[in-house]
This record gives sequence, C-alpha cells and structure tokens, in this order.
Amino acid sequence: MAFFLETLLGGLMSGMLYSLVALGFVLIYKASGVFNFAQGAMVLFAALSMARFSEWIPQWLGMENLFLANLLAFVVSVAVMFVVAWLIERLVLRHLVNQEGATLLMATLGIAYFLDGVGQTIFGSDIYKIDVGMPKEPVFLLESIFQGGILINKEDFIAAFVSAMLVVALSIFFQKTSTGRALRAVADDHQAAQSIGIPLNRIWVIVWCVAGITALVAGIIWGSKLGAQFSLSTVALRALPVVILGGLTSIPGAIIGGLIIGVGEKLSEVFLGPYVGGGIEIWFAYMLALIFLLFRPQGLFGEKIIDRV
Amino acid sequence: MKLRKLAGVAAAIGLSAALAAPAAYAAPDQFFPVLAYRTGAYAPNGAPWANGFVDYLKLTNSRGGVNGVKMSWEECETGYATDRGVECYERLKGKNGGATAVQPLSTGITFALTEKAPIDKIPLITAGYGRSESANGAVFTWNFPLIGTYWMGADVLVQHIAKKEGGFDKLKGKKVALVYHDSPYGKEPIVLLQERAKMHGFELQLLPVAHPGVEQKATWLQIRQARPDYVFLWGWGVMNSTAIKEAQATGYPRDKMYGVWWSGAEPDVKDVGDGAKGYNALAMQHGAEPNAKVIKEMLQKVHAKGQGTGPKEEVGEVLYMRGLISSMLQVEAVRAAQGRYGKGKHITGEQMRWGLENLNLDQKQLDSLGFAGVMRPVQTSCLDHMGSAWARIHTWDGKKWNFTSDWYQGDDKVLRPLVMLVSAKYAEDKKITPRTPDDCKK
Amino acid sequence: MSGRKIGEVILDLKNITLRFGGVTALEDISFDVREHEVRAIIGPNGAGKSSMLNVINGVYRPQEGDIILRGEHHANMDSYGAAKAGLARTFQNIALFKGMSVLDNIMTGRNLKMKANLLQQAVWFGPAQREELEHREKVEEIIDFLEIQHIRKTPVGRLPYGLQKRVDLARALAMEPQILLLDEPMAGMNVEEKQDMSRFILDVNDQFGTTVVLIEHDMGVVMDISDRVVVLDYGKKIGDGTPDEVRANPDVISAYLGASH
Amino acid sequence: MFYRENGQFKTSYEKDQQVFSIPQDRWAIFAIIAFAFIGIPLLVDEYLFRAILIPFVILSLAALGVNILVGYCGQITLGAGAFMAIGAYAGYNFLVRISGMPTLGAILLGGLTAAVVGIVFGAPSLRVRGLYLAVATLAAQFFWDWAFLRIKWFTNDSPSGSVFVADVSLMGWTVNTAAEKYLFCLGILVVFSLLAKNMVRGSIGRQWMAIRDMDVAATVIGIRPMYAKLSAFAVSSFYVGVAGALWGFVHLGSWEPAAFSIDRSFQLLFMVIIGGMGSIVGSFFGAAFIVILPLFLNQMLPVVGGLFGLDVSIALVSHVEIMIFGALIIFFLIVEPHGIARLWSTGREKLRLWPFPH
Repeated sequence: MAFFLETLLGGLMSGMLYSLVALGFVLIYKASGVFNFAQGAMVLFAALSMARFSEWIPQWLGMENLFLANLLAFVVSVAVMFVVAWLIERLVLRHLVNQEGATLLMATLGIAYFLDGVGQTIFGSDIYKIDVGMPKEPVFLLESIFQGGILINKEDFIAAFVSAMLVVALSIFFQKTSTGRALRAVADDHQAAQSIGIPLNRIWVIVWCVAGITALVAGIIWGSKLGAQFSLSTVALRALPVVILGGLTSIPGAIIGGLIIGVGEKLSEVFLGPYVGGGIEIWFAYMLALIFLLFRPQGLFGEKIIDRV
Repeated sequence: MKLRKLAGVAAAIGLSAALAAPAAYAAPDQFFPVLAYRTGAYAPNGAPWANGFVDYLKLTNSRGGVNGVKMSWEECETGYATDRGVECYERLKGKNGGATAVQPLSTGITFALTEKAPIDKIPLITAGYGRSESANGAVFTWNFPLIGTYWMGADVLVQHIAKKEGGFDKLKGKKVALVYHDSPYGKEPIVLLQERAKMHGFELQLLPVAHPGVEQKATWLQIRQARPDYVFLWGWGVMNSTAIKEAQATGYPRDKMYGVWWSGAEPDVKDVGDGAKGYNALAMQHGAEPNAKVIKEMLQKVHAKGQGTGPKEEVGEVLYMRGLISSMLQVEAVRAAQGRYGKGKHITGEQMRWGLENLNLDQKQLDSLGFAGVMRPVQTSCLDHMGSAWARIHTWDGKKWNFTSDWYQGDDKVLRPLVMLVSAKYAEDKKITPRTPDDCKK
Repeated sequence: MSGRKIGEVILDLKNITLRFGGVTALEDISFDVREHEVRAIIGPNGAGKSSMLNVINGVYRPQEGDIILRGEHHANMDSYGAAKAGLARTFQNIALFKGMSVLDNIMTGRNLKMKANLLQQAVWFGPAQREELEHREKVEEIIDFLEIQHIRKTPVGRLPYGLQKRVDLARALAMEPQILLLDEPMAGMNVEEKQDMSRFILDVNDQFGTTVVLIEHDMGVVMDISDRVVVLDYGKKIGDGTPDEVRANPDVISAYLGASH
Repeated sequence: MFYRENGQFKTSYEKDQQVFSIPQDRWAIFAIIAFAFIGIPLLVDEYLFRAILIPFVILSLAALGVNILVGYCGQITLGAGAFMAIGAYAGYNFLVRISGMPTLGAILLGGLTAAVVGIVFGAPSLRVRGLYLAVATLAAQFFWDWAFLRIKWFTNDSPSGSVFVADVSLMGWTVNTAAEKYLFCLGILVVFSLLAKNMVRGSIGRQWMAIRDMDVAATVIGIRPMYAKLSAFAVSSFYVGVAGALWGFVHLGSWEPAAFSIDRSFQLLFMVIIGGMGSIVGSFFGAAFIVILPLFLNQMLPVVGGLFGLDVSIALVSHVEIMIFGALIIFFLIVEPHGIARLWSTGREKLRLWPFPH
C-alpha cells in the first residue's frame, strides 16, 4: 500500500512536469495552429543558457553570491528566450502563414535542429550544472502508519509545486488580462480577431515568449535534476502523449492529461513492467493516449470535430 | 537531374576529401580513423575519450613515431549512431594508405563493423567494450576486445561482492539488481550474471532504462521496493549521473552501487558531487591517473605547446586515460608488427592483425612508455584476443576516484565456456571454420 | 421535357428528425420523390436544406425516421451504401479533390464500377488497363456532354468557380446515378452560367432519366425547372407541392418568400 | 528536337495514359535508368556506393512508401522507422527459421509482415485524424523499439539483441561487393517504383488522393475510407518494410533496434516533405537531399573553415551541420512548401512551353 502510494505520488509529480511542457505545446497550437516540435529543443536551449550564464556571470562580475548569480542568469535567459521567440516569428512563421499542418510541423522540426546546433555551439555539449539550491535528499512521511514510511522526493515535490504555480499564473493571465483575451480571440478565429484589430504577429510573438518561459522553467527544473545536457530535448517526446490525451487546444486538458500520463506510466512500469521485462513506460503512455483517442478522437477536452459539407 | 546532382555532389565531396587530408602527414604514415562523438546525448563521455586517443597519437609523433613511422589520424563524428558510424568507417577506411585499425567506441557500431572488417582486412579494436564472445580469436579473427570484455567485467563485480560478503557461498539468497542501458551494450552482461546467479544462488533483478536514460524514476522506485543488496549499473552518458541522483533521491546507499567501467568516470559523478560519495565502479586496468609519468610527459610535450586536443584539466581523468590506453595499445601493436615485417616500415591491416595477436606488453615496456602503475602487463595470442585482463574497484570520495580493492581477473572457468558456446553459434550461423592453433602459425 | 414520364415514388422520407446535441436541425419531416422528376428543396438560410441532403445520402444519421429507397428501408444509411444504391450528389461548397486533375476527379466517380484488385492495378497490364480504358471512354462522354474538354488535364484547384461546379456535376454523373442530389448547383454563378447549368440539369433529367433532387436559392430557376417543391423553415416542413401550389401557400409566403423579397 | 508537348498529338486514350506520355521524357528516363545500372558502377568508388548510393537507394524506397501514405493518402506518420524495423526483423526471422528460404523471399515476406502490422496500427486512422494520428503513430514507434529489444524470440535469442545476416544471394548470385549490393537494391527500387506509379495512376491511387483531399466527398461517391486508408497503410508499410529489410540485410549486415529509431521516422518524413508530397519522383529528390546534405556539409565545413584559416573541430562541424540542416529545411519550406518535385515540374512546364511562355 505504502509502495503504491509512493508510486502514485511519484507519478503525479512527474505528471506535473509533463503538464508544464505540454502547456507549451497547447499555447502555441491554440494561437497559431502550429504543432511545435521544437518545444524540447527550447527546453534544452533554455536550460543550457541558464546553466552557462549562472556560471559565467559570477566570473564576469567577480561576485560569489549564488542566489544573485542565479537571478541574473534567469533574467538573461528570459531575455534570450524572448529573442528566440521573436526570431522564430520573424524569420519562420511569418513566412509560413496559411500553410498546411504538416508543413508547419516540419518547420518546427527545422527550428529544433537549428536550436540544438546553436545551443551546443554557444554553450557547449558537456553536462552543465544548474544549482538553484534544490534539496536532493528524500523525506519520509507517515512512518508511524507504514513501515519505512512513504518516500517523497523533495526536489520533485518542489518542482511539481513550481509547475503548478506557473500553470495557475498562466491560466490567470489568459482569463483576466486583455492580452490574454486577445490571445483567446485569436485562438478561436484568426480572421475574426484580425478584423477587429488584434495584431496577429504580435500575439504570436507573445505566445512564443510564453512558451519560451515555460520551456525555461521546465529546463531549470529538469536541468537541476539531471544536469543541463542534450538529452533534455527528448523530454518533449514524453510530453506528446499528454497533449494528445488532453486535447491539442485545451489548457485544463494539458494539466489533467499530464497527471494521467505521469501516474499511468509510473504505475505501469512498476506493476506491469516486471512481467514483460520492463522498460515499458514510454510506449505505455503512448498506447494509453492512443486507446483513449479511439473513444474520443479529439482528446479529453479537445473541441469536437463536426464535418460540414 | 537526380544523377547530375549526385555527380556534382560526388565531385564536391571528392574535392573536399582531397583538400581535407592533412598535408603535414605524407603517405607512409600509419593512419588511424577516429570514430568519435563530441556532440549529442553521449558527448560528455565521448569527448574525453577522443581527446586521450588523439593526444597519445600526437605524443607518439613527438617521441619520433614508431621507429620513425609517424602516426596520422582523422576524426569523424558518429553521434553514437550506427549508420553514421558505418559511414565514417567507409569514408576513412581507405584514406591515407588505408586504416591501420578501427576503434568504434560503440557496441552498436562494433556489431555492424564486425561484418565488414574481415572483408576489408582492418582489425577492429574494442578495448573494454564490444561483443564479449569476440575474445575467441579463432572465430572472430579481426575483433580485439583488448584488456577486458563485459563478461569479464561482470564476473569481476560478482567476485568483488562475494569477497565483501565473505565468500561465494554467502551470496546465496542475496539480491542483485542490474540497471542497464537498454541496448546491445547494456544487455551484454546479462548472460554472464545469469550464469553466476545460478551458480551461487543469488537473485538477479533486471531493470532496463530506455535511451538516453533521463527517466529512471520508476526504476528506482522498484529498487526501493525490492531493496536489493547490490545494484550494478551498466549505463553510459547522462544515464549514469541520473542513476546516481535517483539513488540519492530514493535513499539507496551509494556504497552498494557498482558501475561498469563506462559508468565510473568524472562526468558521471562530478555534478552529483557529495551525493555520489561512496559510489563504486570498475576500473579497467587504470583509473584516473593524474600522476602517471605518461601524463606528465603529455602535459609537457603536447599540452604545454598548445597542441592538446581537449581541456588541460581533463588530462589524466578516467575516460581520457581510456582513450589514451586504447591508442597506446594500437601503437604498440604497430611496433610489434614492425618487429616481424620490418622496422620503420608501413604496416598494413593484415600485418597489424599479426601485431595485435602477438602483443606482449611486459612491465619493462610499460615502464618505458610511462605506464608504470597505471596498468598491468598485457599479452595476447592468436586464439585469445582479449589478452590478460585486470580490473580493480575505485570509489568516488566526493572529489576524486580512489582505488578501494586489489586486482581481480575474470574467472576463466566461467568465462571460457560461455565465450566458446556463443562464438561457436556465431561461427555456425556465419559458416566460419574456426582457426586451429596450426593456422595461427602460418 | 417531352419524352420524360414521371413514375412511381422512388425515395420516401418518413418523419425524419435530426439533432446535433441540443439543436434540432430537422424535425419530423416527410416527403417523397418520384422517379424521373425534378424535386426542389427550398427555404431560407439555416432551414436545414443541406442537412436534409446529408440525411438522404447518409452523411448524417437521423435520430428518428425512415428512408425508403425503392421500397427498401434504409434507416441506417451510410454514405457508401447510398452511393451503392445509386445516389450521387454535388456539394454546396464544392468538395472536389483539389490535388487532382479534372479527369481524375471525374474518374473517381467510376470507382464503384471498377473491379480490378490492388495487385492487378500494381501490375497495370491486363485487366487493370482494360478497365481503365473502358471507363475512360465513359468519362470522356460525360466530359463532352458538359463541354469541359479543354480543361481535362487541369488541376481543379486552378479552375474558376463556375467550371468547378460543372466538374462537381460531372463527377456525380460519372456514377451513373438513379437519383442525383444537387446542393445549390447555381450558387454564386452569373446569369449565363446559371442558364448553362439549368440546361445541363434538364438534359440529364431528360436524356438519362435521372431523378433530380436539388436545393436552390434562385426562385426563378427553381420554379422553372422543378416538378415539385418542398419548403423547409427552421427544420420544419411548411409547404410541399407543384411550384404554383407552393407559390400560393400563405405559410411559405410569410416565412420565406415574404421575408426574403 | 525540342523538349515540348506542342504538336505531339495522342491518338488514343491508351497512349494518353502512359506513364511518360511525352517521348522525350520516356527516353530521358530510360537513359537515366540505364546509366544508373551500367554507368554508375563503372564510375564511382566504394565509398560513394556504401556511404551515399546504397543508403540513397534504400531510403528512396522507404520514402516512396511513406509518400504513398502521407503524400497520396494524407495520413501523417511518425512511425515509419518502426515499420522498417518490422521488415528487417521479420525478414531475419523468416531467413533463419525456415531453412532454404531465399534472401529475396525473406525480404519480401518481411515487407508483407510489415504490411499486416501496418493495417493493425493504421486502424486508428479510421477514427483519429491529422496531428492526433501523427502522434498516435508514435505509439507504434515506441512499442516496436521496445519489442525488438525485449522479446528475445524476435532476435533469435541473441544475447545482445543484435542480429546479423550472413549472405545476401539471389538465385545463386551472391551479393557481395558494394557495386553488387547497389545493383540489387536498385533493381528492387526500379520495380517497386513502377508498381507504385501504376497504383497511383489507377483507381486505388485516385481513392487515396480522394480521401486525402476531401474524405466526406470521397465516401459520398462510393469510396470506402476503411479500404482506402488501410490499403494505403498496407502498401506503404510493405514498401517501408522491404526498405527496412534491405537496410538491415544489405546495408548494415548487422543491426539493432536503434538503427530504426524515431530519428529514422523523422528523417523519412523530412524526405517526403522536402521532396514533394504526392510525387513519386519527389521521394527520390527528398532522399537524395537528406542523405547527401549532412555528409556534404560534414565534409565541406572543415574545408571552408580552412580557407579562412580556421581549424574546425568535429564537434563544431556537427553543430554547424545540424544548424544549416535545420535552416535549410525552413528555407525550403518557405520558398517552396510543395517540395523539390514542384520546383522540378514548374521548371519542366516552362521548358514545355519554351520558347513561347504564354
């Protein structure tokens, strides 16, 4: 029982991180109809930027304060991600308006390659450390009830908490601010939004900036856990089933989908894995999403597709 | 159109190839392709290896080459991908008078090149990796898993924990978990560990981790539940540090963890820092050797002149040493081959094979090369392509690796039958007639 | 319209009700279509005309009601079944295959009649080629009939609107249907194009004896070419009869004619 | 004689339906095929065969298969790599488990197995569309990656999960040298391309394209989406499977599941989109572009660096290589989203009308 709870909690916490990456997908898809495969590359790029600047800034300024270094590195990285977002809109998306989904998807794959290359050229291809003071040792809860207690990974817990806060902040941003309303208007109908004077290009830049920030936060969390290194770009692949399960256009879908996938893959690996040789969590998540799709082709919260002829 | 384009590109590539050949080294040099990976998921581990490898060739040249024959090389990026590796091999095998030997640094590429090496007559050196059964030189005539195979490594790990427990009989009822990279590399030790588990009655739990190994939460939850007495780690790249971090996060004692020699270098533990304190790994012959004579010479003759391949601080670290020793072995094989085919002569692939089969690095030779205390003597033969293999355990103290055990050797009584069995099957499938000791004399 | 003789009821729709979620698109609608006649469905925007056609050829499944085609019940008609049963249609917003040439678009209409299997087609020589040639001749007849020879090989995406409508009709005709459903075949056309299209529709009806069910906005055209007219409004039937009867129906006048004129 | 259509009249529908209805085209294609079979083996060296031509020929076949599904039938797949793997491993099992199985037979049976699996994994396409389907195909990719690593039966109980094929032979001809391997693959490619061309110009091809362009209208004129989509999945998987078997048997000789990873799937999709969706010749263009470009950059960059007196390390080369690769893909999509094939046909059309452009 204790072990089941542990796995469940572990799954929920991983799931929260998946939600964060999935949110990046959903935001961009909603606003511009682009399925952004470069999200993983953006996570890597942001993490590398954070790691390297927190290393370089103290050297340049000759200071020792870790907190200040991290803060400055964070600010610089946000700026870097904004520049990346702006360039993507300027150089790529603007020229591909009204292209088919497949073409846009390819373009983002191109962006992903480009970012991987630039990131490693500027920042290097080693493992770099992001030290934002995350606790590494576990805590044990409810030791009086279960023998050995329930293990909670403090780092994961904080990460899940931060992700949750970010998700809440973004939801408020979308619901309450005028920019948020404009974004939603664009998501509903590009032409209509444009006709009432919402500048499409600016909205896209904003969306990519927001996606860049989610990438940065995800990058810091993952980078602090695993080290900032090329493999971070693969986390996007793990967040894909989340988007599919939750629906490409739904923010609540990304959150709940993330939790379902997180829990689903951990439980499957731990309880089903040993019977079939293990290593099943990746495809299990995808299969889960696929089976789900057969019953709801538009995902959990996606908009229902009606054919009109 | 298609073909014109092809032809154009072909011409351009030919041109670039002609231009790219380093002009400094003329034709009779010994050419070594360097299949490296300095980018991608495994770059942090691939780069120091390549640095050591190339540095030693530079050092050899600054020592005057082998009886006056200089070494030349060219790097090619494989990204640890098999098809890129094969392309690199094809590109470089015929260059500059032909490749003397190839070291792929990837089990996957080794498998692919094993099929090609006999046709091209280029020896394949896989020091400390590759396919374990290729130690049988009678069947695998062109493969040289010098100074250690995974089966030998796994065997040493079992011996070590048996010693800790106070004898093989004490292993009965113990639980060992193998956390492995889900690829041919990671699966290599399974056969041997299963054999050993049967012999001594310990339980073996297999926990695969998918490439590139950044998601191990479920794996370590399982370990937390099963509470194995020991965890063996067969990882590469970022998988190693992730495993150690997850062990810390789930409270598994690091001093019960034993990595293979590819899981026991600085990049694996450096950014875990104190969290990795107590973590053990196999050291294949050498460990980190910042004080070795050859390293001092390297710093002085190569790095001091600004000709070093990688950062100076990493010279002498574990993976750097691995590359350096791999390089040294091939250079010494050239020397051995020259002994038979003529001093100061260029050595062909076939002659190189003879050199590799008659490698006899005794203590005196090692001392003179500056490897005193770094490794033990190595001797190969036509039928034994692994040669004498020695390993120790080293442990991370939070800052550096320290040796914490005596020398071990693989137990031939366990290894030999397995090598014979698996290589015999290969010979049968490939319709190879194994060489006999008589063939070797030719 | 001389040689044509209107026959028995060929298609009978009984108490059709269609809902999308909470919205009722069609409510308890019944009418019939007789063989060889030209039957029009009219009504203001959103009256459910296209939905009605979509029900007839199985794109939408009504929640209630029955479709009787030549005496057979087809309560659960699907599009493919409808096509097999001899129903063809054109679309309001032109649903041509825009990546294909005019010829290929029309050839798809012959699909149900082509029997060569995948392997035979891959090999080409033999049955597949023979079949392809046979149907090509038939398609060329239709191309001649609709006077679109000059655009045979043009990708449909490049054609002007009026011609696209004609190709749409050609594709439907290639099926050699017994009942042809036309969804606003003249929408967006100029007077000349409308005249051409009316002529084609009447010729089809006349020469091939095809039963035609059409939706049209242009009252003049509708009253000229149709034998009987059904009037829908807000998903309900408010009138049914000959053009003259409908014209005289007070409900129709107030709901539709009155509103739009 | 000029390359032109003007003044060449076709006197029967049969002539009009030929694959290359303009004689110049026909002669050009025969010349190219003849050159590919006879000229190239005389001209190129082993490296070009092994590093460029053989991969190009095999991946062209795979791209052709992907193009049938993506370009002709409009179903995006990100799991093509898995079907290459199925072709390779199934072919391997037929070869080692059935004694006396000819290599070509094993390769084709591998393709057939892939086709059957393709139908199973294509089934969701009946309900799921577009990007949702694309991601669903990733399920196939990850599942088969796992299955070939984990299920020992597939790899004939080899301890490492890596398998090899001893010799490839065709009716007594042992395919040994690079040139022979190239010819073997080229022969298969030519035959399969012709079959593909026949399918796409016939009724089944029209069904696929109809489903791609407007699936509701297609159903209404009597095309069964199930048959059209699943047949596209089957034919596509068959092609991709055969290509996978060739990749394993002929190109690598020994392989592991990583040879058919998700990167391969992306690569194949790239080929189709860069080359031209819904174009057979586009598949070849795409394959050539994607196979040659990275190698070309990889070997050119140090030279270019050398001209400026820079010593370019291989790490930098590969970083710049993927940067340029990514940038070129974006550039291409912006300049011509319909791929190289469209550029090619536009050029040809201009030539056709030359010297009177209007």
